[in-house]
Amino acid sequence: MDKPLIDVKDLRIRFESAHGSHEAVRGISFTIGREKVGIVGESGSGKSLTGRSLLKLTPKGAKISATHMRFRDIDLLEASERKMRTIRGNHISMILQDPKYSLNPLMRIGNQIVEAYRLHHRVQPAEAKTRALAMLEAVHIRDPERVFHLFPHEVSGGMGQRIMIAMMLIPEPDLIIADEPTSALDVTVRRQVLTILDELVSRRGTGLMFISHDLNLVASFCDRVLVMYAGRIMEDLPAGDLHKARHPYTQALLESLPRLDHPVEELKVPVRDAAWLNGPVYRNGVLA
Amino acid sequence: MADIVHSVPRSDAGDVVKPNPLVVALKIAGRTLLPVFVTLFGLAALTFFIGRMLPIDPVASILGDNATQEAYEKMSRALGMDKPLWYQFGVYVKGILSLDFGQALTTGKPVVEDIARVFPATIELATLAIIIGTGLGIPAGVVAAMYRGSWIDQAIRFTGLIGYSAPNFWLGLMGLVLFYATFGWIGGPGRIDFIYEFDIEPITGFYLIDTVVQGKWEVFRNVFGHIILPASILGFGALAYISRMTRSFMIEQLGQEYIVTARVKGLSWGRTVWVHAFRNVAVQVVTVVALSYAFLLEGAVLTETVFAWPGFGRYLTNALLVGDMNAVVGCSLLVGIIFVSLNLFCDLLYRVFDPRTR
Amino acid sequence: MTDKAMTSPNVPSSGLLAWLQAPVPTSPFHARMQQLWQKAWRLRSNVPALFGICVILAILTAALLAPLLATHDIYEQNLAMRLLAPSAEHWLGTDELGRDVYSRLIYGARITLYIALLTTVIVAPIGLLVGTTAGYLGGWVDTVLMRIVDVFLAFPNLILALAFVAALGPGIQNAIIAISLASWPPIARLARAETLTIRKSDYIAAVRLQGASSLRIIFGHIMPMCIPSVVVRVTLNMAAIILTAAGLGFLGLGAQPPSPEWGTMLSSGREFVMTSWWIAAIPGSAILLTSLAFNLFGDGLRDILDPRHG
Amino acid sequence: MSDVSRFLIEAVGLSVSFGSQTARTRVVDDVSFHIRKGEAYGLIGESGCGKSTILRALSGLNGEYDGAFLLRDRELPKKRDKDFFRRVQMVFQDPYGSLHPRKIVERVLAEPLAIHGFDRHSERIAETLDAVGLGPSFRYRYPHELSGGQRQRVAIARALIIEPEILLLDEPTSALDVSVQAEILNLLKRLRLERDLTYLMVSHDLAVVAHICERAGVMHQGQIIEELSAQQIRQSQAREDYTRKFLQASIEAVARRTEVEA
Amino acid sequence: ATPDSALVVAWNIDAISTFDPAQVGEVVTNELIQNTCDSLVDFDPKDESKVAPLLAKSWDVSEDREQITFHLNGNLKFPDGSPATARELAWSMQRVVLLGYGNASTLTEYGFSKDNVKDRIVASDDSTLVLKLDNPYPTNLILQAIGANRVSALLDMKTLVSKEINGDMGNKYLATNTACVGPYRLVQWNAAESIVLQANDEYYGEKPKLKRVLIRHVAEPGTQRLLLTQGDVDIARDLSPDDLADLDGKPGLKIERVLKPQLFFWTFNAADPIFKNDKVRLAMRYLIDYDGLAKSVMTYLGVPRASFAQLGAVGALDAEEGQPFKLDLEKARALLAEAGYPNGFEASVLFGTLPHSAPIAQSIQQNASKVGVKLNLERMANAQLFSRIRGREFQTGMLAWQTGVPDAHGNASRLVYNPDNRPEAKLTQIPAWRSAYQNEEFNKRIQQALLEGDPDKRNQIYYALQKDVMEQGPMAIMFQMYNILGMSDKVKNWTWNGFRVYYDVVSK
Ligand SMILES: Nc1ncnc2c1ncn2[C@@H]1O[C@H](COP(=O)(O)OP(=O)(O)OP(=O)(O)O)[C@@H](O)[C@H]1O
Ligand SMILES: Nc1ncnc2c1ncn2[C@@H]1O[C@H](COP(=O)(O)OP(=O)(O)OP(=O)(O)O)[C@@H](O)[C@H]1O
Ligand SMILES: [Mg+2]
Ligand SMILES: [Mg+2]
Repeated sequence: MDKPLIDVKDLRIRFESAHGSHEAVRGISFTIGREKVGIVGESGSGKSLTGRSLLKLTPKGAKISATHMRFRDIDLLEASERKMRTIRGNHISMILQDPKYSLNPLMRIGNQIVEAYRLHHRVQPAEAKTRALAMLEAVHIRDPERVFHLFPHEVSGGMGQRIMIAMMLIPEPDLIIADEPTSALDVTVRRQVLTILDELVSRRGTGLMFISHDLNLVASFCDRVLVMYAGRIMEDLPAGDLHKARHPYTQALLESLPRLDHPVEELKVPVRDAAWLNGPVYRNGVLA
Repeated sequence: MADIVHSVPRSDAGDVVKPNPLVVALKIAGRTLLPVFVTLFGLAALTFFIGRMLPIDPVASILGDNATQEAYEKMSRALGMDKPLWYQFGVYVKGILSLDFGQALTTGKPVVEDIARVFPATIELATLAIIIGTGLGIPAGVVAAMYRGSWIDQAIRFTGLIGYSAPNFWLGLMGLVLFYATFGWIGGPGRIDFIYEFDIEPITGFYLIDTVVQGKWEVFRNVFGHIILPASILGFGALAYISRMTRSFMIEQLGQEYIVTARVKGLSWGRTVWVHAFRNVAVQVVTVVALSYAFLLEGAVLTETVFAWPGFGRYLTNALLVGDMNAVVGCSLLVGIIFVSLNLFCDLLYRVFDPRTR
Repeated sequence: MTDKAMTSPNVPSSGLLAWLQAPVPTSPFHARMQQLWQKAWRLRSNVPALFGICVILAILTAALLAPLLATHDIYEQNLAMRLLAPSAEHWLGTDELGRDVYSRLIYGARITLYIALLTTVIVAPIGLLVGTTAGYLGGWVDTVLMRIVDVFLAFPNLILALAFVAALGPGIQNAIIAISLASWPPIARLARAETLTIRKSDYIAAVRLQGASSLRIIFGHIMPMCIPSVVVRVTLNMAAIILTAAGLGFLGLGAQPPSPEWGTMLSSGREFVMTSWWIAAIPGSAILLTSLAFNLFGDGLRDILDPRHG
Repeated sequence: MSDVSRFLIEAVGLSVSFGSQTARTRVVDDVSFHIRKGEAYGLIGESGCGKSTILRALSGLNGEYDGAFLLRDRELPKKRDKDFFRRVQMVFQDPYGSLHPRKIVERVLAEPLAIHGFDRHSERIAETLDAVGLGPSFRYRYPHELSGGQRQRVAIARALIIEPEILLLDEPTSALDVSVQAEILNLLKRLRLERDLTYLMVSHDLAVVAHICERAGVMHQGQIIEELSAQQIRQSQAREDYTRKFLQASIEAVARRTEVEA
Repeated sequence: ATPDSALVVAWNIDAISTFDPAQVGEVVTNELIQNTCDSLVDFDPKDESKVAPLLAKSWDVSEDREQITFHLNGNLKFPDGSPATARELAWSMQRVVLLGYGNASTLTEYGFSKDNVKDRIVASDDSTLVLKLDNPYPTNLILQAIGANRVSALLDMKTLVSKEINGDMGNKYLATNTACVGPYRLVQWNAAESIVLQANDEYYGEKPKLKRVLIRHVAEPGTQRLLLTQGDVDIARDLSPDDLADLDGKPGLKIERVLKPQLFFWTFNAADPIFKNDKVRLAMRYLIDYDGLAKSVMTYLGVPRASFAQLGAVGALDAEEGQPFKLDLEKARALLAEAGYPNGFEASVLFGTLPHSAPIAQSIQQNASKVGVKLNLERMANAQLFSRIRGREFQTGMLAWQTGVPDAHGNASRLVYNPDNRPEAKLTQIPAWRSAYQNEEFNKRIQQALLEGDPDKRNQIYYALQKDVMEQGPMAIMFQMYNILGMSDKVKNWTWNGFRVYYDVVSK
């Protein structure tokens, strides 16, 4: 892992509201190489915003600032909309949470995939279709030819999620941002989806930014974990070192999930400490 | 104006008896057609009873101000007004069923014939108007939604509102003063210049079509010169409504997740809007357009007056003002049928174009 | 919660502001006021809506203070001074009977707003009631109500209106009823569509599971959700209402001469369009401005009230 | 176990179908189960297997089912009466959708009190809020001013305020993040003990069900294919192939981490 | 631009519903009938109170004035070329009585009835028609009423009989056709759109100068004005007074006007407790600003007139004597006080959609308010106004009345004469009855004037009657209206009087 794909320093995202201006992301720095990086944290901690800011697709009112925010050598902050279009999909793409809402309801699934491919590759429709079918097969869809012609409402959640993955992977991007790609799925399907994602990413050497609130899941799946709380990265450590996590929040997150193999009378709940807001953060188990 | 709204048909799961295909087909037909008939019947009944309630005495308006009482009573009998109400209603319903609305008092011709004459003029005008209104209104609405809050949005909204709230007759007369009297760019009021009036053999009643069919391009130009201004003014009004509704539908769609997906793919904003979002509002927009169209057919009275357009709106209003109930009834039913069938048409569109309802 | 803590509120400049911005409301009233405050705050940056509000307020003020603002007696005729162009004496000229157009316009705001607003106040609840009831209860109630709506929608408005003169006699109130009668069906359809989505929501299921009656659900839970879009919709109709009122005027419905209702002023100005343009243009512009203001305000309302558009 | 009645709630031969005559599908197929007083019973199974449908049928939201529900051995009428709602309350999956967006917490809680004619509104509201761990400061807030976990607490408070005997829980935590889920699960566990409640809980998360319930029915394609105790779930002691696969999938993720940790 | 061989007219022709001379009563159709169906005798273009030959080239009156014998032109032909004779004329005139539409009263008033009409209107040979009267009416009056009127149109009996439906004597056919002897014939009529008259090649008299008369329906005065100024019509018939004022004197245009026998009045319901009082009705007359209105709203529309006999009619008071009133609030107040209303009262005024009604009504309302009389104005559709007035369901109302004869008797017999004032008499065609007004003495004087042989004596009776009626009558007559139009100066020889427009002499 020589040069990181993404290098972000001191990213801040601000919103204006009735209660004055409000910072949702407060000065975070991280890098992502050709690896699987998990971002965890409770709802509202700024995970999605961080992910979207890399594509410059944050909501209208959001004001982004950073010391730098680079994709390879391109400064994303400076990049024009035209430049961003060549980056989106082609170099960085994003799997959205809920296939039910994230696919265009009136467009056949195949066409949506083909569109994603042809945007960045000048090929004949027929060829694009072949590619799309191959991609559908790659995400373990049993009857690609049939599914190609379905509408989004005609596929199940698990299938939808796989289709999203196929669609986002087909242009062969360098980095994929997956925003809670499995939280709407039940355990069986979730496992399949993760396996596929893992396969594809490791085969191609794509970077993956995996957003979730389930620390246990992320830990088992990713190489590195960033723990976010209230717009800050509290902890940044390799997944393998999770047991060395220093921040009480991280520790509590680990304990908060009920486990089959480890019954407890009462689950541990992170007791949020106001001091965390501006308190110390940890990198690789040491104070940063 | 109204929003036609479509519910996804609710499933009334009843008995689990094995369905007979014939019964099912009948049921589906019943479910779509029965409401149509009920609506039409309701419309007919309402028209009739309201017609009898009107303060206008049709007999007096036929016979004129100085008719004798004897003549008055004779005419009253001739119109069947001395019979009990239910009997009159029966006669009336029977007439409707055989598409016979009787004679129009104002013209002395059968109402059906009158409508056949005035309606094409209005359809021609309204169709051109709706083409103008749609052709400009939809893009305007989409663009306004795309640049929501910007000056473009405000400009579109403002322009639209002028079309919506400026009185038609004023716009019409000013348009005439400007384009007809001052610049001489267009033909004046009326459907055609008198010189050409006898050059058209009525085939469809739509002058634009008739002239094309007959290859009379000179006449076509004259006809077009006459229709373009009133159509633009009506279209302007329709534009306002269509663009507003389009804007609001589009804004709703643009807030959806799949728009983000499209952009993540690297699609340009314009293409996202036009290809992805617009497709999802198309049917709703068609509904709005259809409804505007229906209203144009019914209610362009003032424009028709200013442009001396021998159309349906004026015919209906005039009939109403002189208490010509036969004509009023015929027209009302026609309007009702148009409304109901446009409703039905939009319903079908939903079924056909929205795969979720199939 | 976390985001509250992260907020850096503007330094409250007064007790009231502090109260409005307090993180925790202390009473229902307080909560409501805070809501209002937040909405007002969001409106702040909505220039068109603010413009709309200002214009509406200006018109309302003009209507209220008409006796102070008017420069002439609105009924005083002077046949020698008819059809004068705007001048220092008559700011907006005089009409066909030599009355001062400016003063009539100011007084006319009263009647015009009265018609427009009262119609709205009648139409909105009826449309709401019918739409929500049909949408919520569904089944044959829905079928019957929507057929009625269809019939009224398809019925030429002028005929309805005339029938009303017959039944009730002339007058502004009856004009208002007649216009209302023609304008409630679209509202009902809108409310029904809204209801169809709302009735599927969990919070409606939740009240049902508490044993709430249909009546309670419709009035207490569904209607409040439909109100914003209905209100917005109704503000869009203002111009149409004013123009319809004018149209009915000549059938003896609505404002009768010499009342300075804008629509009536407009239609009597029709005769003079070619010779004294201002007679029609002035009330026409007033209607346009009012309608524009209500529209801008309505759009602003939608942006504020309707989370889906926010 | 009560003397009067063996079971508090019993479902007998329950079937539910959807769709028009032409395309009718049976979503719940001849399901029977029973719950004792004070027990927590879980329904698990993958998405779309019919769990929520059973709950909706029991709660009376969907009156079109075949078979019967018995409450204390008495069959429930298809159209539930007020008394039923007094005794059985439900908490929905999605805390974002189950609170009326324009009503402050107090009004949300006051409504069931009014419907069922309770007295001491103000005190009861304060007590219940307290019981679900929300302070008085939440009383006058709108839902959008609350986090997901807080909303779910309000929803639970709404269900509890009329002191029902039975709570129907439809994936009460699946929309919440894990830390909040923990809070809610703790709360539910505590309340059951404190108030002697009976739970029927639906979830696709085995760990959650095992944490809360003593017993669970495993559903597959509209049928309960087997019933397991919490203990059996934890130890993957399943009879059916399907259940085993299902249990396997849930455990695997965790196992991998343990592997990494080790 | 308009063709040289045709006269193009913009006119509001909404009201046309039939071309049956027995039925029409409305202004536009009346004018068209007069140009498509010649009558027995004609109004003299220059002096409408005189009669001139038309179908009849001459006529004899019996000694006792009870029989008139008309000698018809010999070469009368219908447009299809078939000969037209006195027999068809007799049939046509009998038909009017037998059908019993509004125009029947023109004949029934002079003693013709369904029972006797076949004996009293007879063709003694193909070119001679004999009218037998029941009383010695003034011959001029009879010629105006019967001869120069729609009722003596010569209809194509054969065609009509062949088109007869349910014994309607061709009434239905005539709803959309004409079938008479006249300078023009109707070749096309699209209701509320256009009318085309074509010169009748078989016409016995001098052939019309212009081949065609095209009438285009244009309801909006502003539109008419534009068409006229752009030269797309030759004549605009419904210009608004202000447009007329504006156009008057513009190069290339001219304004033509002529007084028509139409009176615009304010009628009071004498059955109303307030308005049954003569003094009250008189007081109302002093609230009308005749002068002010004449100089503003009514310029180009009409002239002040308070007498029921229109200017130009036989027996009419002259302009000055026929309009003695002026706005006089003091006088009105005094009269009201005498009548027992020192503080005024409240009443309603109904009026229709005539454009000048509203300003006049408002002007009066304003003046009335100064003497404590509160008038509530109610505008309504004309048809509704007529229903209300005919049903005596009103307090006061404003409307117009047009007579068919240039003789004081025309209006006296309607606006004053009321033979039976009972509600159940339903003499709804008589405005005096509608006003619930009956004055036996006036009735007698009218009867007496009708049969008075000496023109001077007859005039004297009318003069006196007019003066009395102006004081007491049930309606405050306000204006006599103009026929007025704007015309391109290309049009030559436009000829008209109050009763008749002569298309056939117009040239370009
Ligand atoms: N359009 C917006 N306007 C104002 N604030 C916003 C907006 N979008 C997001 N925020 C705020 O930004 C913060 C972070 O949001 P974000 O969506 O990144 O959270 P998240 O970590 O993805 O949470 P979740 O797990 O619920 O998806 C939240 O506190 C939210 O309130
Ligand atoms: N109103 C309805 N009309 C038609 N089909 C329905 C309806 N409600 C549910 N279904 C179908 O019934 C099946 C079971 O639905 P249900 O909601 O009970 O599943 P579930 O087990 O709760 O799944 P999840 O875990 O996703 O909530 C699904 O296939 C669903 O598509
Ligand atoms: Mg997120
Ligand atoms: Mg479910």
